[in-house]
Amino acid sequence: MTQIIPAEGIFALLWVLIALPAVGAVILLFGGRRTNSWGPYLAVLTVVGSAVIGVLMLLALMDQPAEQRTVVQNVYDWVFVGSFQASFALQLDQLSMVFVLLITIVGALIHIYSLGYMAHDPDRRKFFGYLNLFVAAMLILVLANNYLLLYVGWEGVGLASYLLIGFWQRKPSAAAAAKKAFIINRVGDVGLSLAIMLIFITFGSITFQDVFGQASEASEGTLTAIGLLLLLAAAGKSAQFPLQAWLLDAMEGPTPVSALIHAATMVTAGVYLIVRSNAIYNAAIWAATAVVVVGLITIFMGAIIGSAKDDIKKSLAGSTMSQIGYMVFAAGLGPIGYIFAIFHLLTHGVYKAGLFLGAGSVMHGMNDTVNMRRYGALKGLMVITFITFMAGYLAIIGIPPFAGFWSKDEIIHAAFERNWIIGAATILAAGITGFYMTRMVAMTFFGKARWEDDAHPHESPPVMTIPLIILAIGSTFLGMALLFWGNIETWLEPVTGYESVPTPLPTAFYIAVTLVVVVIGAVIGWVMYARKEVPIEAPRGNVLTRAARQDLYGDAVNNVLVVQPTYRTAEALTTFDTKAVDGFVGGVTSFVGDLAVRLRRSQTGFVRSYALSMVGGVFIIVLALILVRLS
Amino acid sequence: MSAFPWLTTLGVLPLLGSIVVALLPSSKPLLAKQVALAVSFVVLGGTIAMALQFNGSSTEPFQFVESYPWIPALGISYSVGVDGIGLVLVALAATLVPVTILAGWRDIEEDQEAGGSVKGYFALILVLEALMIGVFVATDVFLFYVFFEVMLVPIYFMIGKYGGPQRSYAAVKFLLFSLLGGLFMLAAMVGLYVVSARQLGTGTFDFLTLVNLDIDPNTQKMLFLGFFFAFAIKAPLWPFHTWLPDAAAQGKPGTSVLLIGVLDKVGTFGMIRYLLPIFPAASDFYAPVVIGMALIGIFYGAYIALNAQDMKRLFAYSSMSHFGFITLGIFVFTSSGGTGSVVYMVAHGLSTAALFLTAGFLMSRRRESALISDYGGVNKTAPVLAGFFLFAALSSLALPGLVSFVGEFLVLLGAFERYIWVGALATLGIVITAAYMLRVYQKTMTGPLNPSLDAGGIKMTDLKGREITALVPIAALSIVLGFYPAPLLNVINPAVERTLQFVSVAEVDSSLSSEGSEQ
Amino acid sequence: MNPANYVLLSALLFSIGAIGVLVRRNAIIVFMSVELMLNAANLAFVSFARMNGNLDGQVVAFFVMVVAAAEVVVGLAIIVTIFRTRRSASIDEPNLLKY
Amino acid sequence: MNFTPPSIDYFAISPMIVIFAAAVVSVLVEAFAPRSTRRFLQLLLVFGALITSLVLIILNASTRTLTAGGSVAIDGPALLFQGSIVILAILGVGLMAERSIDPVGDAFASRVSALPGSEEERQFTQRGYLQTEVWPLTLFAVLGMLLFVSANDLLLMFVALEVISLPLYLMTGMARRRRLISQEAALKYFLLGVFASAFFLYGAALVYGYSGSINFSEIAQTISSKPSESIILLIGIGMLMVGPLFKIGAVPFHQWVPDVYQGAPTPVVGFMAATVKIAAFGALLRLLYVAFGGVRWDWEPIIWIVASASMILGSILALVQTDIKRLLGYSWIAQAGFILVGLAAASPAGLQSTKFYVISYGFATVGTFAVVSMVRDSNGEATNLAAWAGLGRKSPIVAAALSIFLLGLAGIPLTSGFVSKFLVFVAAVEAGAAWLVIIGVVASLIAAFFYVRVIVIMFFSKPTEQTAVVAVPSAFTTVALAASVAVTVILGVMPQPVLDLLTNADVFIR
Repeated sequence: MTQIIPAEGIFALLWVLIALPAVGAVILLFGGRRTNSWGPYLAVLTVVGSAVIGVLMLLALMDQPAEQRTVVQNVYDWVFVGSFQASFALQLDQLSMVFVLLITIVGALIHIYSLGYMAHDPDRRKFFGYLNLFVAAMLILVLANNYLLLYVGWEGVGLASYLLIGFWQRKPSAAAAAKKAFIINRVGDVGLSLAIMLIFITFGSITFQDVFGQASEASEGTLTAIGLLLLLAAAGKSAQFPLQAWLLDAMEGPTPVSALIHAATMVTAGVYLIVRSNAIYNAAIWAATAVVVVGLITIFMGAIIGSAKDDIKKSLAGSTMSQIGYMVFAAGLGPIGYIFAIFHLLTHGVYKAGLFLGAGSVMHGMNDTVNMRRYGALKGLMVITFITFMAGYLAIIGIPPFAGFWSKDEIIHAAFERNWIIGAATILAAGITGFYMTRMVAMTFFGKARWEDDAHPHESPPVMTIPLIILAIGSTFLGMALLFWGNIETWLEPVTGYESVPTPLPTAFYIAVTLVVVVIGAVIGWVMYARKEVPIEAPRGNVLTRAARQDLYGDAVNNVLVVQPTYRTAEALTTFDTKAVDGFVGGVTSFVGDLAVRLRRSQTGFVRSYALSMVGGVFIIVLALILVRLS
Repeated sequence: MSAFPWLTTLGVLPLLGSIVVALLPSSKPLLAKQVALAVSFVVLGGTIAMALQFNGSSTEPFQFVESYPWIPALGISYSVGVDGIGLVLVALAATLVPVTILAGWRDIEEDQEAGGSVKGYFALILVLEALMIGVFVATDVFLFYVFFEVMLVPIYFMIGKYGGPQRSYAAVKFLLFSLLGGLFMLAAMVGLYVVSARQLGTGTFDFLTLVNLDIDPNTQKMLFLGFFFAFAIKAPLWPFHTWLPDAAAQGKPGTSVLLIGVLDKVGTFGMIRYLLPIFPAASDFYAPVVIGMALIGIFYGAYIALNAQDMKRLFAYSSMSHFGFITLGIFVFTSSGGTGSVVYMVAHGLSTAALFLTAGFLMSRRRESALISDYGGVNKTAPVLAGFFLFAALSSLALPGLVSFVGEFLVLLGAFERYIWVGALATLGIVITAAYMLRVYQKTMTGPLNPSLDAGGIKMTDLKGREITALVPIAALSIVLGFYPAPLLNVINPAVERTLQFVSVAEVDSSLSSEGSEQ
Repeated sequence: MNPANYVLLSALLFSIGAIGVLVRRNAIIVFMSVELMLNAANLAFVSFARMNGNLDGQVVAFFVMVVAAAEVVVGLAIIVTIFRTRRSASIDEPNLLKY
Repeated sequence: MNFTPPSIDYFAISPMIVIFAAAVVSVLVEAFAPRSTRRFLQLLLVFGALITSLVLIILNASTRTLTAGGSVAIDGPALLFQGSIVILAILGVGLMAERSIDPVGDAFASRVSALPGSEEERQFTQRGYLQTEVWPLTLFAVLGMLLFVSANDLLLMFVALEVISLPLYLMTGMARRRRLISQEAALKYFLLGVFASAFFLYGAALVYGYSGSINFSEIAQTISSKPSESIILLIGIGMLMVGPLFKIGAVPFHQWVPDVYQGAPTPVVGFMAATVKIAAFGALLRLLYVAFGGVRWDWEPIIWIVASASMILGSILALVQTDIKRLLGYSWIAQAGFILVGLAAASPAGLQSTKFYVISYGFATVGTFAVVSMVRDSNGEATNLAAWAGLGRKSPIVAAALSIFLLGLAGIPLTSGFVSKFLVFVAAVEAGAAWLVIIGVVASLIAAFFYVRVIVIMFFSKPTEQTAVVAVPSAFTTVALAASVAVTVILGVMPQPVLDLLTNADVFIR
C-alpha cells in the first residue's frame, strides 16, 4: 500500500506550481493595458518556472522508494460543512507527476510559440492571460487530492477553453463554438457533480485515499453508477461519443490553443479522471465495459471525420478524437490498459501538439487558409515545418521507432489480451489513421501547388520553429524514452496497478499485422491524394464522406434531440407564464373590477330603493335571528 | 457579549442618515449622494466591526441580543439579535447598499420628469437599509412582521417613482402581491399568538418562546400556510412569481439589486428562521410540496430565461430559478442543504448585484433599452464592461471557484443526501443555467458591433472609474469567498444545525464511514 | 278587550307605514308614512305598558310624540328647501348622487 | 302611586350639561347677537364648551355610576367614548371654523334658504354673509352623541339618536358649493334616518313588551331569568340593531353613506364620520353587551354576516370610485365591517379592539377630510381624483400626510390602522371566528388597492394643467391635520399607553 509522505523540501513548493501561472493570469487580466508590453513574457516565465519546479519534483520523486511517491500538501480547509469536508489539498504522485510535466513543458513550448503566432494580435495580453489561467486550472485538476477540488480545475479549464475558443469573439462562429463547448461540457459536469455526491454519500468522503481505500466495500451497483457518471464527465471533457460535437467547432480558436488545450492536455482530462478512479472501475465491470464501448465508437467516429475534412485543423481534431478514443478505450480495459492509456496520452500530447503547431505554421505562411485543397507542394518552402510535421506524422500512424508506435502498439496488444474482436477493431482504426494522416501530409506538402493567388508561403520565424523542433524530437524519441529509460510501467504501476495476461499469439505477430494495415492505409491515402490531382472544389464524395463532412451529423442529432425541444419548451413556458400564470392574476383583478361595476348599479340613488334594501335587511336579520335560535 | 447595542445602532444609523439626506436642499443633489454614501460606509464599517466580535462557536442561539418591552399588553417586545444566518445577511445588505449607491450615482438625473428627486431616491435607499437590517435581526415575530411589511413602502416608492414607463403598474403589482402574502402571514401570526396565549396563559411573540411551544400538527399546518404564503411570494416561488419580472424590469438597476439581492432573501430567510423551528411537523408535512414547487421553479425560471428578450426580465427569471435552489436546500432538512442555502443567498445577492449593475451600466449607454436584440459586439468597444458582464454571468451559473458554486453544490448535495432523485434532477438545472447565461452574453457582447450602438449620439464607451469601483468589491468577494468560504460556513453551519434540531427528521449520514477526514 | 290585539294593530300600522315609504314618491307622504310608523310604535308601547302593568311605555309614548314633532320641523325644512330648488316634492327627482 | 324623583349625580353628567347649556346659549346668540360678533361668540362658546366638558370628563375618569334612575350609565367605556368624541369634535369643529381655504368664506352656504344660483344667493355671498346656525346644531349633535354612548335605557337611547341625527340632517344640506347635491344628500339622509329610527323605536317597543322594562340592566335580568324562547324578543333585537347599524353604515343599511359623504360639506363629513361612528359603536356595544349579553349566541352570527358583507361590499365598491369623498364613504363601510368583526367577539378583547379601532379610525378620518377640504380648484373642492394627479410633487407635505392616513386605513404597520386590525383579528380568532379573519384579510387586500391607488395618483403621475392646488389653511385645519397625523403615527408606534387606558375602561357598569 502506498504511504503518504509529507510535503517537505521541494514538495513544499507544490502550491507554487499552481500559484505561478495563476498569479500571471491575474496580473495580465486585471493589470490592464500597462502590461501589454511585458505581459506575454511574464506569462511565458511563469509557465517555464512551473516546468522547472515540475522537473525538480520529478527528480526528487525518483529519489523516493516506489511506494513512497505520494506527496499530499494540505493548503487550507476549503469547504467544511458537517461531515462534508473538502480541503484545498494537493496530491503529487506518479500519475499527477507525469501530467504536471506534460502540462508545464508542452504548455511552456506553446507559450513560446504563441509569442510569434500571436505577435500581431491586439489582444495578445488577454490571450496569454487566458493561457496562464488554463495552465493553473489544469494543474489544479491533476494535483487535486479530492474530487471537489478536481471539479474546480475541471471547470477552470473549461472556462479557459471557453475563453480561448471564443478568443476572436467578433467572429460569430467563434462565439457560438465557445458557447457550444461550454454547454456540452456542462452536461459532462452534471455527471461529475452527481458522481461526487454519490461518492460522498457512499463513502462519506471525497478524498482519493478514502474513496479508493474503501472502494471494494461499496456495492457494485453504486460503483457502476459512479463509474458511468464519471464516464459521462470524461466524455464531455474529452469529446467522446456522445458528447463529441464541440471539439471540431473548437478549432475556431487560435491554433496554439487547439494544440495545447484541444489536443495535448485538456481534452485528455477525461482519461486522467478515469485512470485516477481506476479503483472504482476495477470493481465495476459494467462501467468499464461502457468505457471501452464509448472509446471504440469514438475511435472510429474521429477517424472517419478526420478522413473527410478538408480543413486541416478539423481533420486534426478528428484525429484527436480518435486518439483520445484509444486512450479511453485503453483505460476501459482495466489494469492492463491504464498504464498504456497514460503512455499514449503522453506521446499523443507531444506529437499532436507538434502536428497542430505545424499546421499553425503552415497557416501562418498561407495567410490563415485552413483548406488543405488550397495547399500542396509546401515541403520545399517550409522545410522545418515539413520535417517536424513528418515526425509527428510517423509518430501518430505508429511507425517504429516513433513515439506513437510504442504506445498505440501496447494498447492494441492489451486489447487483444482482452478480446480479439476489439483488438481487430483497433488495428482497423490504426489503418484508417494511416489513411487520413497520409492524406493530410500529401495534400499539404506534396502534389501541385493549389494556392490562392495572393498566397506566398514562407517558413515561420524561429520562435515558432524551435518549439516545433523540440516537439518533433519528442515525437521521435519520447516513446522509447518513456518505455526503456523511464520504464513507465513500473513508474505508474503503484498508482494504477498492472496485470498482464498472456495472449494466444506472440507479440511480434500483432506488431506485424498492425504495421501492414497501417501501411495499406497510408498507401491508399498516398495514391488518392499524392498521385492523383486534388480538385480545388471538393468532389461530392460518397455517403460516408458527406456524413463525415457533417461531423457524422452530431450537430443535427443534438439539434433534433436536445436543442430544438429545449427552445420549444422555453417558448411554451413563456406563453404559459404570460397567459396562464400572469393571466390568472389579471383575470382575478379584472373579475373583481367587473364585480364592482355590476354591484355599484345597486347604488341607484333612489331613496326608495335604499329604503327597500333596509327593509330587506331587517327581514333577513330577524329571520336569521329566529333561524339561529331554532337551529 | 458586548454590551454595546450594535444592532440597534446599525439600524438607526441609516435611518438618521436618510432623514439628513431628505432634509438637504434639493439644489444640492451631489451632497445628498455623498452623505448617503458616507452613511452607508459607516454602516458597513459597523457591520464589519460587529461581525469580528461574533463568536462562531457560541452556544447562545443569538448574539448581540437586546430586548425591551414594546407592547407588553400583547406580549410584543423590541428584541433583536443575530445568529450566523442573520449575521451574513445583514452583512450582505450592508455590503450591497454602498455598492448600489455608488452604481446609481448618475441613474436619477436622467429622469427628473418621472418625478423623483435625487435626494429622495438615496434617502429611500437608506430607509430600506435600516429596515432590511431590522428584518434580519428581529427575534420577535411581531417586530419581524412590522419590518417585513414596512419594507414594502420604500421599495414601492423606489419602483413607482423612479422606475421605467410601466413603473406604477409594476409598483402596485409588487405591493399588492406582497400585501396579500403579508396579510395571510398576519392572520397566521394572530393565530400563533392566540395559540401561545392558550398554552402560556399570556400570549407572546418572542421567537425563542414560540419555538418551544408544542402546537398540535393540524394547527401547525394551517399557521404554516399563512407564513409560507408570505415567504413564497417574497422569495418568489413558483407560481407566485409574476410580480418579480415586472418589478425588476421597471425598477432602476439599484432598486432591483436591493429588491432581488437582499429583500427577497427575507422570504427564504423566513423559511429557515421561522417555518422550520416553529412549525416542525408542518414543515415536515409540506416538505414534498415545497420541494416540488422549488423544482418546478428551478426549471420554469431557467427555461423562460432561456427565451427572454429583455435582460432585466431574464435576470428576474433566473433569480426565480435560483430561489428554487435555495428553497430546495432549506426543505431537505440536511446540514449541507441548509448551510448551502444560506451561502447561496449571499452568493445570489452578489451575483444579482453584479448582473443588474453591469446591465444597468450597459443600458445607461443605450437609452435604457433592456432589449437583448439592441446590443451585440459590445466587447469590441467596451472590453472591461464585457468582462464584468461575463463574470456576472459566470458567478450566476455557479462556476467552481466562485462562492455561488459552494452554495449551489452544497444545496444539491443536501438534496441528494435526502432524496437522491430530487438532487439528481435539480443538478440538471445547471446546464440550462449555463445555456441562458452564455446565450445573453453571446448575443450582447460578441459578434460584430450592433450598428445601433454607434448611431444617434449613442456611444458604447467602456466603464468609468466609479462604475468599476462599484463592481470590483463584488467580484473580489465572490472569488475570495469562493476559494475560502470558511468565514461564511463557520458562522452559518452552527445556526443551521441548531435550526435543524427542531425538525423531527434526523440528519441523514452516509452509509459507510460517516465522518470523512483528510488522509 | 285583549290588549294583544292592539299590538297586532300596531304591527299592521307599522307595516302600512313602511310600505308607504317604499311605494310613494311624494316626499311629504313618505314622511307622513314614517310618522305613521312612529305612532305605530307608540301604540305598541302603550299597549305593552298595559300588558306589563307599568307606566314606562306610556312615558315613552310622550317622548316619542315630542321627538316626532321635532322631526317634522327638520324634515319639512329640508323638503321645502328641495321643493324650492326643484319645484317638485318627488323624492325620485333628486338623483345626482348614485353609484 | 307616589312619585319619587330619581337621584341624579350631576357631576357625573356635567360634561353633557355643559354642552347642553352651551347649545341653548348659542341659540340665543344666534337670535340676539349682532351678525358681526356672532362668529366670534359662537366659536368661543363651542370651543369653550367642548374643552370644559373634556376637562370634566377627565375629572370624572374614575366615576363608575348609574344615575338618573339608572337611565344614564357613566362608566369606563362611556367616559372613554365621550372623551374621544369631544376631542374629535374639537378637531372637526376646527375644520368647520376654517375660513381661509375658500376665498369667499367657510364651507357653508351664506344663507341656506336662498335658492341655489339665485340672484339673492349671489348678493349674500357678495356681502360676505356667513351663517352661524351650524354651531348650535353642532353642539346639539355632540350632546346627542355623549348621551348616546351613556344611555342605559331604550328611551334615552332613542332620544339621543334623534338628537344626534336631526342637526346632522340639516348640516348636511348646508354646503356653500354644489348645493343641489348637498340638499339631495340631506333629503336622503333625513328620510332614511327617520325610517331607521322608526325601526329602532318599534324594536324598542317589542323588547319592552317582552321584558316589561326599557332599562338595559333590567332587560338583561329578565333575559337571564326568563327562559327566553320568545320570538318577540328576537324580532325586537333585530329591529333595535337597525338604529346603530344604520348610523354605523353597515351593510345593508349603508347606501346613504356614499351619497351623504359626497354631498355634505366636507368639514361636516369629517366631523360626523369621526364622531358619529364612535357614538354609534358605543351605543351598539352597550346595547348588545349590557342588555342582550345573555343572548349573544343569537346576535353574534348576525354581526358576523353583517361584518363580512360590509367588509367585502365596501371594499369592492370603493374600487371603482372616482370621487375621493365618495371613495372614502365606501371605505367607511368597509372599515365598519372590520370593527364589527371585533365587536362580534363579544369578549373583553373584542370590546377593547372595537374601542381602539373606532378611535384610531376617527382621527385618521378627520385628518383625511382636512386634506380633502384643502385640495381645491377654480370651483371649490377638487374631489375628482383626476385632479389629484401629481399632487405629491406640488405639495409633498400634504400629500405625505394623506398617504399616512391612507396607509393607516389600509392597515400598514407602524400606523394606528395596523394595530387596530391586529387587535380585531386577535379578538376574532380568540372567539373562534378564524374564517372571519380570512374574509377580513381578503377584504383588506382589496381595500389596500384603492387606498394605494390614491397614493399612485398623487405621487407616480405627472401633474397636468387641471391638477388641483392645495390651499393654505389657517390654524384650525392645520392643528386638526397635525393632531390627526400625530395620533395616527403614535397609536401605531407606541399603542401601549392607550391600550392601558382601554384596559382600565373596559367594564360596562350594569
